[in-house]
Formats: sequence, structure tokens, C-alpha cells
Amino acid sequence: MIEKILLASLTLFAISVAIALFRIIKGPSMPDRAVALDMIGVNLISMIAIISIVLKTKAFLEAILILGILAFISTIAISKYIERGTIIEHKSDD
Amino acid sequence: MKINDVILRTISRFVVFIILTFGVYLFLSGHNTPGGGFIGGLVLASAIVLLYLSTDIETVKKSLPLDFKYVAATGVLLATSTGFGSIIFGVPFMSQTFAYFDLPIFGETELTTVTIFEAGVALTVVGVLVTIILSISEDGG
Amino acid sequence: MNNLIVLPLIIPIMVGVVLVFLRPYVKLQRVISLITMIGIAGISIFILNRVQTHGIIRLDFGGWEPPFGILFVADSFAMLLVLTASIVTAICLIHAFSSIGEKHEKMYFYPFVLFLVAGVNGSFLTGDLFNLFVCFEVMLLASYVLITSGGTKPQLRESIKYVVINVLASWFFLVALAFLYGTVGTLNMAHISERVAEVGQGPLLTTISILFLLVFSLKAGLLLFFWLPGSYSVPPTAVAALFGALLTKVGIYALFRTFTLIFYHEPLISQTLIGIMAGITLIAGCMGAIAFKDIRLIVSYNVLIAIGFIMIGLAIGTETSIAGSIYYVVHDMIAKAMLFLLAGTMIYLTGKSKIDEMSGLIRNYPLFGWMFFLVTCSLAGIPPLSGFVGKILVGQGAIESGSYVLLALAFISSIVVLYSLLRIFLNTIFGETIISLEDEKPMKLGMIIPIVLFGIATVSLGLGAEFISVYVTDAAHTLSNPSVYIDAVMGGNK
Amino acid sequence: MFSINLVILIPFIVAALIPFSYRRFKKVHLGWIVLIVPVVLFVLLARLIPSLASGKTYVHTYEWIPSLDFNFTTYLDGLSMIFALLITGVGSLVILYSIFYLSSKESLQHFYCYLLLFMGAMLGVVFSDNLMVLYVFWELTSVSSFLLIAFWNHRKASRQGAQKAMLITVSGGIAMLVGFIMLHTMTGSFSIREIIASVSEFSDHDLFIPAMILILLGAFTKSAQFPFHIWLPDAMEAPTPVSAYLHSATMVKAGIYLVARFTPVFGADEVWFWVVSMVGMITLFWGSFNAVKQTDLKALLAFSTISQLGLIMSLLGLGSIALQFGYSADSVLYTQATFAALFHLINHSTFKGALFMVVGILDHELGTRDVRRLGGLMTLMPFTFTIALIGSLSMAGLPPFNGFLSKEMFFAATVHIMEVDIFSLPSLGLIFPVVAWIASIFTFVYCMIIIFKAFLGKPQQEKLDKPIHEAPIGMLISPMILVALVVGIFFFPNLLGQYILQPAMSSIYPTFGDAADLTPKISAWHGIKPELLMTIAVIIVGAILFKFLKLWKPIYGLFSSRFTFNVLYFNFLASSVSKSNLVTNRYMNGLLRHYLLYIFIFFIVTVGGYLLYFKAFSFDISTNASFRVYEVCLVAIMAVAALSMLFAKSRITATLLNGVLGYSIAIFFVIFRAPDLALTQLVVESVTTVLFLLAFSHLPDWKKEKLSKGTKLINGIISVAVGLVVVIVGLSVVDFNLYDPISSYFEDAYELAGGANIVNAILGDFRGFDTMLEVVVLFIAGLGVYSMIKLRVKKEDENIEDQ
Amino acid sequence: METLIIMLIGILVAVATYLILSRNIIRIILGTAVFSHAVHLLILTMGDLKKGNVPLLKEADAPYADALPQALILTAIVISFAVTAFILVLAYRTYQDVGTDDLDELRGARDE
Amino acid sequence: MSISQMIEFVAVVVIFLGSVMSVISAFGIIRLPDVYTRSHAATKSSTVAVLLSLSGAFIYFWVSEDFISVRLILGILFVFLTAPVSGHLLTRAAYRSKVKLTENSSDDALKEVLFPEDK
Repeated sequence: MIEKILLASLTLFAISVAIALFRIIKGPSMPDRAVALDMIGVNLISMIAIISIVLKTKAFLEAILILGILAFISTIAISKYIERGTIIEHKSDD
Repeated sequence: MKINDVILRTISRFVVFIILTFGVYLFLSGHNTPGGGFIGGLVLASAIVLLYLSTDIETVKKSLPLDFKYVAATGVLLATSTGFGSIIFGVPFMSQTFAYFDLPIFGETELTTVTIFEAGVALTVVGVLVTIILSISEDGG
Repeated sequence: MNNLIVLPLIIPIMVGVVLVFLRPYVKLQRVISLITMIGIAGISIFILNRVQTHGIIRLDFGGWEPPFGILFVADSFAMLLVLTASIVTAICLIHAFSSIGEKHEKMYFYPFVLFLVAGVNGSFLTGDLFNLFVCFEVMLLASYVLITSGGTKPQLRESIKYVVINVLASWFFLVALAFLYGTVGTLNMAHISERVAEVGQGPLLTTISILFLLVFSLKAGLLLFFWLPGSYSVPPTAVAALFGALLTKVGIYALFRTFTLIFYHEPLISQTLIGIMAGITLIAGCMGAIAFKDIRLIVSYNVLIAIGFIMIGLAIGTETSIAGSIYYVVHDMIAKAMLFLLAGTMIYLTGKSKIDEMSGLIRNYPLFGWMFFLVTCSLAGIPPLSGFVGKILVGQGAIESGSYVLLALAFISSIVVLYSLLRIFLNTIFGETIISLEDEKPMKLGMIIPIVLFGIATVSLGLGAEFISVYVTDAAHTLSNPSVYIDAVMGGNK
Repeated sequence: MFSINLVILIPFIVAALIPFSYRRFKKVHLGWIVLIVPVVLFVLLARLIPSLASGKTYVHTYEWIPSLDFNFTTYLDGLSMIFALLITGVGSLVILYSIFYLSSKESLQHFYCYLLLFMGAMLGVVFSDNLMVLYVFWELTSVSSFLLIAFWNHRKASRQGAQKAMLITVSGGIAMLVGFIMLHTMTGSFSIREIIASVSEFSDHDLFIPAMILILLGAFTKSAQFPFHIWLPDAMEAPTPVSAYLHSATMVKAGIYLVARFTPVFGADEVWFWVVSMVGMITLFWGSFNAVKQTDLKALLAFSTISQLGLIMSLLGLGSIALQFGYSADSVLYTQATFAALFHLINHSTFKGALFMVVGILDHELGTRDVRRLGGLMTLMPFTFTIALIGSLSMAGLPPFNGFLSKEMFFAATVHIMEVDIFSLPSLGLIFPVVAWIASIFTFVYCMIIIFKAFLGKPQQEKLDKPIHEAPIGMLISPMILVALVVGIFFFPNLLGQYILQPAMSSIYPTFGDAADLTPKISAWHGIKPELLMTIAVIIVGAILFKFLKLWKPIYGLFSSRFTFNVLYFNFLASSVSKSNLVTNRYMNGLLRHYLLYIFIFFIVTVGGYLLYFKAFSFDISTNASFRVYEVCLVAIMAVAALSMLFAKSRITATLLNGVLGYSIAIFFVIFRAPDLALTQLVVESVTTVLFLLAFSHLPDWKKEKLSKGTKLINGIISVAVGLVVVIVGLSVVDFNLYDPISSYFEDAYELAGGANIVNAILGDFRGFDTMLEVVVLFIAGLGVYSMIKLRVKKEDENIEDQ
Repeated sequence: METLIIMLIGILVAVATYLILSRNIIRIILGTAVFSHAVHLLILTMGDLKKGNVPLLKEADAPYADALPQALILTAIVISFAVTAFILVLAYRTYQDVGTDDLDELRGARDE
Repeated sequence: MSISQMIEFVAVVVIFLGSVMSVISAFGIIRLPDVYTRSHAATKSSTVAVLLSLSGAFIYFWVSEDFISVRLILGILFVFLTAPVSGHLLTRAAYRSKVKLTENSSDDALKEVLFPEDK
């Protein structure tokens, strides 16, 4: 039972990843895509958590945190790129 | 156009701290759980990258006055010299040893030469990643 | 004691890293890197002799017995190549001192060369297929950097092609490795050989062997040489010489190793296919060598001819022909490096690169001119220079096994080599001088000395072929009897 | 007792010393120093003549590469003695002559260095018993001849002549080498003596005929036999002493030597007989025929040399028939052809050497060799004329000169051969005397041209740059010695026959018992025989033809100048260059896409082709692990993400899609129980994305690719095929389950390496070496990126290397 | 599962091949990146999938998944990262100096 | 069914809820008209989805294996901390790169502040 529900939610998450992918492909604007990628990252976090339960292992909990961190970093990078064209500045603007 | 990054800077200061801690944790725990030199190094490096992202090169240089090429070189040297150490001891190259010690605070702890090796790996990864990213972003603008 | 055989790899790496710290001290970097290479040559000679007395030496890293750990295996073939590579590098370094320019030297030129050597030596020595991949990558990345070092337009243009094709080759290597691991479940080359022999090299394993053939041919420039002429003609002279001498040889080594040690059961592939490929390479190389007027291109296509020739030795596959190929590899490393140095120096002296734009250099630089003549003869296999012993043995093997087409191709190719190089020689070295004494650029001592050293090497390798014949014979014996290698690796601890 | 090896080495040693010491001899002409070498060698060798005549031979071995059976073995017998005497004897005379011919302003150190190099190499060729060593010296003669021809390398003609000579002779040498290797394969020996001793064991071997043909190729190219003769006229660009020495007296005779040396090996074969004698005959005719039309005296002599070499060659061919019959009283008759060959070899060296030197004198003193500008020199240059006259008449085969004797013997041999009733000679044998006779007529004609056009008639001072005057005495000494020999041999031929030719005959016919039987008595008069009649007819017809030369000379115009072998040679070279350029530029067109296509096609054809042809594929889904719906979803997501990368309109989209791929792979790593991988993949993917973004700020956005439909289709087909091949092989590999992987060993990681994370234990310990190198790879990449960005060429720094 | 993954690998390889055959340098680089993904998956698939537990001795019990391919992939990932970084920089340096990112325009001077 | 099993079940249900949440937000991403609204859907709802699923996992591990995972807590915290920031950055980037608002937005107050020249 538990496993079935878990698999169902995994499938649901997979579907939302698929939908987000659709948004990445379709666009239309760059921020749209970035938003969708961010969302994929977040959904993957949930998936890893669920798979950990299914596999009954704690080995992947680090991956969750890492994915959180990295989704954040890439989002920042992408948004800066969209906004300014460069992602790391030489000097502070202030 | 001036860009105000107050939110980003505030939050990233905090987040960088988390990531750094986590990176060190990953590095240390690698021998028994997922992690190790590579991943630790990568995570540490991404913390530094986040610093760059949220502020700028000058600021980071002030607070972190390191030449990352030398960091990487030190790492490689460390990694290779653990191997080289075995030559001195007359055992096959890259022989690693490990032993368990009862340390006062940490309890029973495993100490192994692999850790030194992994430290070298981590340093290299950090050094190289930051070097690459810095070189590109310093270039031209 | 066995730890000795890791030194040709680890010393250049460590010294290279140390040199990174010594960045501002160019003179010190020069001295250290040269001493390192000479030291490695010395070590190689020692190991080579030890292999003769003690048999194949192996080193299990970390003490993990094969097939579980990684190991280095030093047999005569590998050590001969390591030795030659070290000597060639040392001499090329001397040339680099005066030709490469301080700007490059400060940009870690010497560390990169040392890393390149480390990768090359590692590839020769390793007994583990995945480790071979990693060593390849060490070598390749260093070569990527070296080929772009300088950052001129043609360098960038050609290096993109070079890098993309090599990256593709690397990934194909991984695909092949994955398939091999999927079938035989091991990475140690001797162990793979055992398992392949045990199950018999069926169609599937042969398919995988073709994949390896593809990968190593890309590296060796056997048939799939498209990256080679362009990328060898752009880097600075000393680098081009190193490339011409070392890079393709690693691929050739890998082909020899895999197709004599592991996949030797299917002559359709290991002989027919390689033979066809070698033949086409020879023809293409010959056509390229006479097609162009740019010295660097002529020289680069000459590399192809040598590759074809060496691979014919493998395609024939008798012990004699393999011995011939080994002689020829050693000869080619020396002579090709010399040829590249000469071509580069010629361009440096005249400022031109087309053969019809220069003339009469022998009047300005007599020693230089004669060295060019020497290398022409040497590469054309004119005795008693180094090329001819290998040529004869390959021919002998071809006749013994009745491969007359390959025989004809191989021997005709040396006429084409002669023609292509004579064309350079007669146009540029001989003829009316065009450089007046005032305009004459002085020949730097650092440029002519390495060339002369190579010249001495090619003469003495020809006259003194007896000195290396014992090693070559042993190497060929090991290659044609896989069990020798396998016993040395799998047969208990040493 | 000195060893013959030393004889070979002395010239090399002296040659090697010259570049270092020539500055000391500023006051003396370098030639005087060098002259010592051949003179000493000649004397040393000459002292051995008596012992050789008594049937002794000398063998000496130094080990060179014993493991390959390449040993420096010298073998002095009658045959090699003839050549060695020619080399050192003519060598001495030529050097003496050159002292006066070449002024000290020329780079004499080079000249004499090459000449000594050549002399040593030539001695090496004739003395070597080991085939490989013989080959070494053989190629060295080509090389030194190249250098000598190109001595005046600022002349384009010299360079081209040198290149042609080198290419042709080296090619022949390589063919010969293959022949030698085949001999070794058949006999297991590189020693000529051993091979000769074991002839009967391998004469029916499959390689016997190929080896023979290849070795003959070597001999023919070296001896300028038809159709390889084209290099010799061009080689006349060399200084005249060189032409006299290499290109008439010695080097070109190396081919003769080789044929003579191998007669005991191959001579009994019909192929050998026909090839050698017919090639010789054709060369004889073609050379003499072409000589007539030459206006340059040196070119005339070159063609005459070709013709004479053909004569000697054909004689050797005719003589080989004796081996067919074995040793008997009848067969001895046929050996006389060989005897005549050796005899004429010596005679030719004497008169041709003298003639070359005469031409050199004319060239040197008058500044031209063109017969059209010469004439009437007889009175003004009496000594030169005398030499020329004797040389020419001897060449034409008139008494009382040595040429008459050997020419007669030649005619006799051609007549004898008609009587043989094997090899369909009764019907074809007539060719030999007829061709010989016609060729002799032409020979007579061009000899007359030398005498009449250059020396008789009216002096044409106005056509010459320098006043006509007799040559200095120094230049005349050498040719005078030679013509003295020409006359001397005519009167005392049997001295030569007994002491020099007889030992040589026994080396060519080792199985023929007593060598004395093989040595006919040479006499100028032996009754009215066919040969004498032929000679008389030659003189009469030749005189008539010479008289009416102007009338029939237009015949030469009939031969189109577009189809000479020379033109063929040049066209072949030029077209191979241009064709190669065309072809190579076509496929090596600098387009990365094409290179990659070739590689992919190779992959598909070989891997895929083999797989399908040998039906190596097999797969079975039942052994697969199960799969879940969400996994299928993920697979679909990845597939879609990957495919839509192809259609992405902007690079960011593509990069993001690549990121999606990376992240999804990380999920698969999770599903497939690889935590470390998942972690690494996640971080690396993100960092890669950041890198892409960083690089994008320096790169333009991509434009829509302008690819034609066809290109896209090809790309598509190739891509699908590559994917398919990987899939099929992959499935078959999964199905191949014979071995367990070695990794179960690593499951003891905790005990073995103290790590509970197996992957990490492998990375840090079991395969720590990989990790170490991988760190190095990373380091190189980092450092490389840094240096690539920092190291730039300023615009003005770009030099030629960057074009 | 293996079949499914290998199909996926096939698709990835095909896509990568198509990208590599492009004229634009970024597409080529992306192609190599996709290729490397495919290769990593392939190596993993070659050790059997889903057989056994996470290869952490303290976390799970035997049998364990094949750890060797995992270690190999880890190495391969890092190497492919290094290569990608390098080639990216090479691409943009080329663009800076030569002024094009189109491989067709990078043919180079021809020698006739 | 024991208590722990009950709690496990609850945890799983929470996870399931999270997944439903996620799908809903995914629909938002498709259906909503412009990037700003879509970003709203993505960040807000998926944060909830992650929260739910991670908490579910946390509870599950706590109950079934008696294991309190610091990493999970950290993960939850982290997502909470960063998701708004990334959402903020993205929309700001969108706005500054002049991605158009949907047709039916009534007011754009920032426009005059940031892009006075566009007026």
C-alpha cells in the first residue's frame, strides 16, 4: 500500500517535471525557462526523498541538500545572466 | 544601472555558511557514507562560486586573498605525495594505511592516509573550479 | 624496488606541480625540467635492463593484487617507448628554451610538457584499461593546452577541431570500455585477455574489439587521421616536434597492446582490417606529403606515412614484423621530432613557410642544411641510418606471411617520403641563396644543438642497432606471446 | 695481413676528417691530399692480384648486428677485384684530373668529401658478402652520387638531375632490398657465398622469380638500363670528373657487378637469360641510337655510356646460358660471353674515362661542349685530339685498340647464341647479332661525330668565348694514362685475361671446375670469322651513314618529344603532385563536420557492419530488472529534453535542457543505487551550467543554422545509425552473461581499506591511482584555461607562423 | 529496465551525434556534453542495474550494487567536466580572436 | 496496524499530498498567462510540495528507522530560505529584461521608476 502510494506520488512528480520541461522547451521568455528549471530541481528533490523511502536507504539524503543548494546557485546564475548578461561582476556597483 | 542585491547578499551570507559546513562534512564523512574529497571539494567550490555570484570579484578577493592556482597545485602535490610517501616506506606506490585511534573528544576515530589524499583531491577541485570561473569572468567583462 | 616503474609518471607530475610555484623563475624552470627528463631517461634505462634480467616488472598500486587494483607493467616494449619518449622530450626541451619565448614559459609551458610526458609514459606503462583512459586524458589535456599555447588564430582554429575529435574519441573509448566491462567484467588487461581467451573471441567481443580499434586509430591517426595534419602544423616548433614524436605513438602502442594481448583471436580484424586501414593511411599520407608546398603540412603528412608503416607490422603480425615495427617506432620518434624541429627552425629563420619561397639555406646555415639531408635519408630508410632496420624486418615479416600488397605499399611509401623531403631539401636548402649575409638571422645555438643531438641519435641508432636489438627482440617476443605478459601479471606476487 | 674491411673504411674515415681539417690545407690543392687514398688502396689491392690469380680468396667478418645476421663481411675474389681496381685506379686518375679541373675557389672540401664517400661506398658494394651490408653501401653510392650531381646546386638543372638520379636509383635499391629479403626468406642467409652454395635447394621456390626480378630492377636502375636510363644524361650536370668517375667507370657498373655476382644464383633460369640479355640489347640499341642526335658532347657520351652498359649487360645475359648446360666442353663456349663482358667492362672504363676527360678539357678550356660550336681543334689542341681519337676509335671497335677486341668477342657471342637450341633461341636468336650489328653502326657514327665535328674541319673561334688553346699538362696526364692502357691492352690482352679476368670467371661460374678453361686466349686476328665480317660491315655502313647524316637525321623528328621516357617521368611526377593536391584538398577540406562524418561512418560501417554480418547481436528482455511507471516517465522526459535540444532556438534553452538531462541522470543514479554519483553529477552539472553561462557572455547567440535539407538528412541518418549501433551492441552486451564482474572483491572494503563506502574506497584506495591522475587532469584543465585566457597574441606579434 | 535505459542511451547518442555534426561551436560542445551523459549511463548499465543495495557497507546489507562502474563514472564525470570547461574557453577564445563561432568559417587557408 | 505504521502511512499521505501540490503548480506553470504569474505558481506551490514531501520523508525515517535526519531538516530549511530568493531574483530579472506582462494586467507601477526612457 505504502509503496503504491509512493510510486503514485513519484509518478505525479515525474509528470510535473515533464510539464516543467514543456515550459522549458516552449518558453517563451528566458525567465519562464529559468522558473521551470528551478521547479524541476525542486521536484527532483522530492523525488529523491521518496526514492530513498522506497529503497529504504539514507544514502541519498545528502543529495537532497545538495540539489537544494545547487538549484539555488544555478537559479541565481541564470537570473543574473538574464538580467545583466554577465553573472559575476568585477567590482561592486555601490 | 545600479542593481540592488540586498536580499541576495543577506541570504547568501547565511547560505554560504551552510554550504561550507556541509562541504566539510561531506569531505570528512566520505569514507563511510557518500561524499569524499571530490564531492566535498565540489561543494566547497560551489560555496565560493555563490560568494562570487552574490557579490563581486573584488569583494571576495579582499575577504579571501588566495591564489587558487596555488591552492590547486598544493592539492595535487598533496595527493601525489601520499603516493610518493609509500615509495619512501618501501611499499607499493599509493599504499594507504589506516588505523583506529581513541581520541579524547571524537571517540574511536579512524585515521587513514586516504584522508590526506582526499584532502589533496578536495583542494585541487576547489582550486581548479575557482580558477576556471575566475579566469573566465575576469576576462574582458 | 618495483616502485621504480611509477617514477616515469610520477616524477614529471610532481615536478610539474612544483614548477607551477616557480612560475617567475624561468631559468630555474628550464634547468629543473631538463634535469627531470634526463633523470627519467636514466631511470628508464635502468628499468629496461632490469626487465632483461628479471623479466617483466609489475607494480600493484596500493598493494592490491591484480585484477583488483591498478597496476603498472613494465615490459621491454613499454620501456623502450618510455625511454625514447624521455630522450626526445629532453632534446625538444632544449629547443624550446630558445624558441618558445618567455611569455609562454611563464604561462606554465614546462609543467604542461611534463604533464604530457607523464600521460604518455603512463599510457605506455599501465596494465589497466581504464587507467589507460585516464592516462590518455592526462596526455590529451596537456596536449590541448600546448596546442593552443600562444593563442594565434590558426592555432585556435585547428585546435578546436583537434579537441572536438579527440573528445569524441575519448567518449568512444568509454563506450568501448563499458561494453568490455559489461562482457568480461574486468579491467585488468591481462585478466581481460585470459577471460577473452577462455570464452573464445566470439562475434560480440570482436565487435567490441572493432570499437577499440576505432578509438585507438583515432588517437594513432590510423585511417582516422583527419585531425592530424592541421593540428600538427600550427603549434610552436618544439611542441609540434613533441606531438609528432609522441602523441600518435601512444595510440600505436595501444593498438599493439590490445591487438596482441587481448583481441588476437580474430585475424579478420586484427590483420585484414588493420592491414586495409594501414594501407589506406599510407596512400593518403603519401598523397598528402607530395600535395602541398607548406613545409609544415608536408611534414605532418609524413607522420601519417610512418603510422601506416608501423601498423603494417602489426597487420602482418609475425614476430619479425612486430620487431620491425618496434624498431621503426623508436626510429620514427627520433626522426620525426628532428624533422619537425628542422621544419620549424626553417620557418623561424626565413619567415616563410612555403617551399618555393625559400632557397639556398645551406649557404647561410650549412650544418642545418646537412641535418636536413640526414633526416631525409633517415626517414627514407636509407642505411645505415635508423630507419632501415625496422624497414627490413617489416619487409621480412611481410614476405614470410605473403602479404605482398602491404609489402609493396610499405616500400613504395619510402620512395614517396624520399621524394617529398627531397623536394623540400632541393628547393630550400640547396639552390641560390636568397638571404644576404646582412639579413641573415643568426642561428641560435639552442636550436641547432637539439637538431644535431637528434642527428647523432638517428645515426647511432642505425649503426648501433645491435645495442637495442636485445630489447626489441624481447619486446617482440612478449608481444607475440601474450602468455608471457599474462603470466607476469596474473602469476602471483612478485 | 690487412683486412679488406679496412679498405672500405679508409675512404670514409678520410671523408669524415675533411670537413674538420680542410682549412689547414689552404696552400695545397685539397686534391693532392685526397689523391693519396685511392693510390694507396690501389697499390694494396694490386699486390693481391697474384694470389687471387692462384685461386685464393679473402674473407673477413666484423660483427655489426649479429642478432639480425647483418654482419660486415667482406669477400675479396676475382670479380670484386676487377671492380675494386677500377674504383681505385680510375679514382686516382680522376682525382688527379680534378686537381686541375676544379679551381680552389670551389668548395673542394665538399667535393672530395663526397667523392671519398662514394669511393668507400663503391668499394663496400663490391666487397660485401652480406646482402644487407651490400645494400647499405649500394644506397650510399646513390646518396653520394646525388650529392655530386648537385655539387653546383645553385643550378636548377643540377638539382633536378640529382633528384631524378636519386629517386630512380633509390627506388631500384628498394626493389633490390625486397629481393634480398626474399632471398633471405628462401635460404635463411644473408651471405652471398652461402646463398650461392645452396642454389639448388631453392630454385623452385615461389619467390625465386620475384626475387630475381626485383634484384634485377636494382641492377638495371643503377646501370641505367632501358627504360631507367633517363637519369644518366641528366646526371651529366655534375662536374666532369664526377661524370668520368661515377657515371661511366664505376657507379653505373655496380649494376653490372650485381648481375655478375648473382649469375651463379639465378643464371640457370630462362627468365634471367631473356630479361638480362634483352634489356641489355634494347639499351644498347636505344643508347647508341639516341647518342647520334646529341649536340652536347657530354650528353652524347652519356648515351654512349648507356649503350655500352647495355652491351655489357647483354653479354652477361648471354653468358648465363652456360649454366643451363652445366660444366662441359660445349658450354665453355658460352662462357666466353661473360668473359667478353668483363673484358669490355675494363676496356670501356679506359676509353670512356679518357673521352669524358677530353670533354671536360674542352668544356674547361673553351667554355662549351656543344659540337655545333666546336671544330678544327686538331691543330690547336693536338694532345687532346690524340686522346679523343684513340678513345673514339676504340669505342667504335677499331684496331689497334682494346675496344676492337671486346667488340669482336661480343659479335662472336651473339653469333654463337644462335646455335643454342633451347629457350626457342633457334627462332629468336637472330635478334642478337642483328641488334648488335645495328647498334654498332650507330656507335661508329657517333664516334665519328666526336672526331670529325669537334676536332676536324674549320676552327670556329667566333662561336667561342675563350681562345682555343691546349690544356695544361696536368689535365692531360690522366687521360693519357688511360689511352696508354687502351693501346696497351690491345697488345697484351692475355696478361689481363690471365691475372684479372680468370679469377673473376671462376667467381661467376663457381661450379665450372678449372677456371683456366674459361679463359680463352684473346687475339686480334683469328681468321675470317663472322665477327670480323660484321666489324667490316659496321665500318662501311657507318661511314656511309655518317657521310649522309644530314639526310637521315630528320628521322629523330618522328619520335614525338611528348612521349619520351623523360617526359613521362616528369609528367608522372607533376600529375601525381597535382592529383594528390586535388584529392587531399577535397577530403581534407578543413571542415570539422566532414571529418566527423568520416569517423561516424567508419564507426557505423565497421562496428555495425560486423555486427550485422556476423549476427553478433542477441537480446533477451526477460533478464532485465523491472521498471516502474515513473522511471518510464523520467526516460521519456530525458528523451524529450534531448530531442528538443535539437530544435532549441536559443543557446540558453539548449543549455537548460542539458541541465535537465544532467539532473535527470542524477535521479537515475539515485534509482540505480549510486549515491556518490548522484551527488557528483548534481554538482558537476550545476557548475557546468554556470560555466556555459559564463562563456556565453563572450560568445554570440547562435543563429539559425543554414543547413541544406540534404545535409540535415545526412546528419539525421548518421545520427540515428550511430545511436542504433550503440543500442544493438549494448543490448547484446547486456545479454552476454558469462562472467561476474570482479567487484565482489571490493565488498570487503571495510576490512581491506577501512572504508565502508565501497565507491569511495575504490576511488581512494583500490583505484586511487586513477583518482590521482584524474586530479591531475582537472589541474591541467584549470591551469590550461587560465593560461589560454591570459596568454594572448598582440596584433603585431603575429608572424608567419600564423598565416 | 536495461533495455529501456539502453534505448535512452541510444537516443542520447543520436542527439549528441546530430549536435556534434553542427556548424555552431556551442552546439558541438553541447553535443559532447550529451554524449558524456550517455556514456555515463552506459557504464552504469553495464554493471547490472538494480541488483543489490547501495554500496555503503554500514547503510545496507549485501548484496551490493556493482561499485566499480560507479567509481569509474565518477572519474569519467570529473574528466568530462574538465574537458567541457576547457573546450568552452577554447570556443570563446576562438570567437574573440577569429571572430566566428561557425566551424565552416574555421576551415583555414588552403594550400594549392 | 501499529501506531508507527499509522504514522508511516500518514507520512506517505503527506508525501502524496505534496506530489499533488506539485502537479497543481505544474498546471499553473502551463496555464498562467505570463512569467510573473507562472513564477508565482512555481515558487509558491512547489515550495509547499517540497515541504510536504520532505517532511513526509523525515517523519517516515523518524518513525520507521528511528532516525532523525539533520540533513533533511537542513534541506527543508534550505529550500525555504532560498526558494523565495530565487523566485524574487527570477522575476526581477524578467522584469528588468523587459519581459512583457500579460495583456490584462491592470497596472505596472515600477515601469516609470525603472525604465523612464521607455515612456
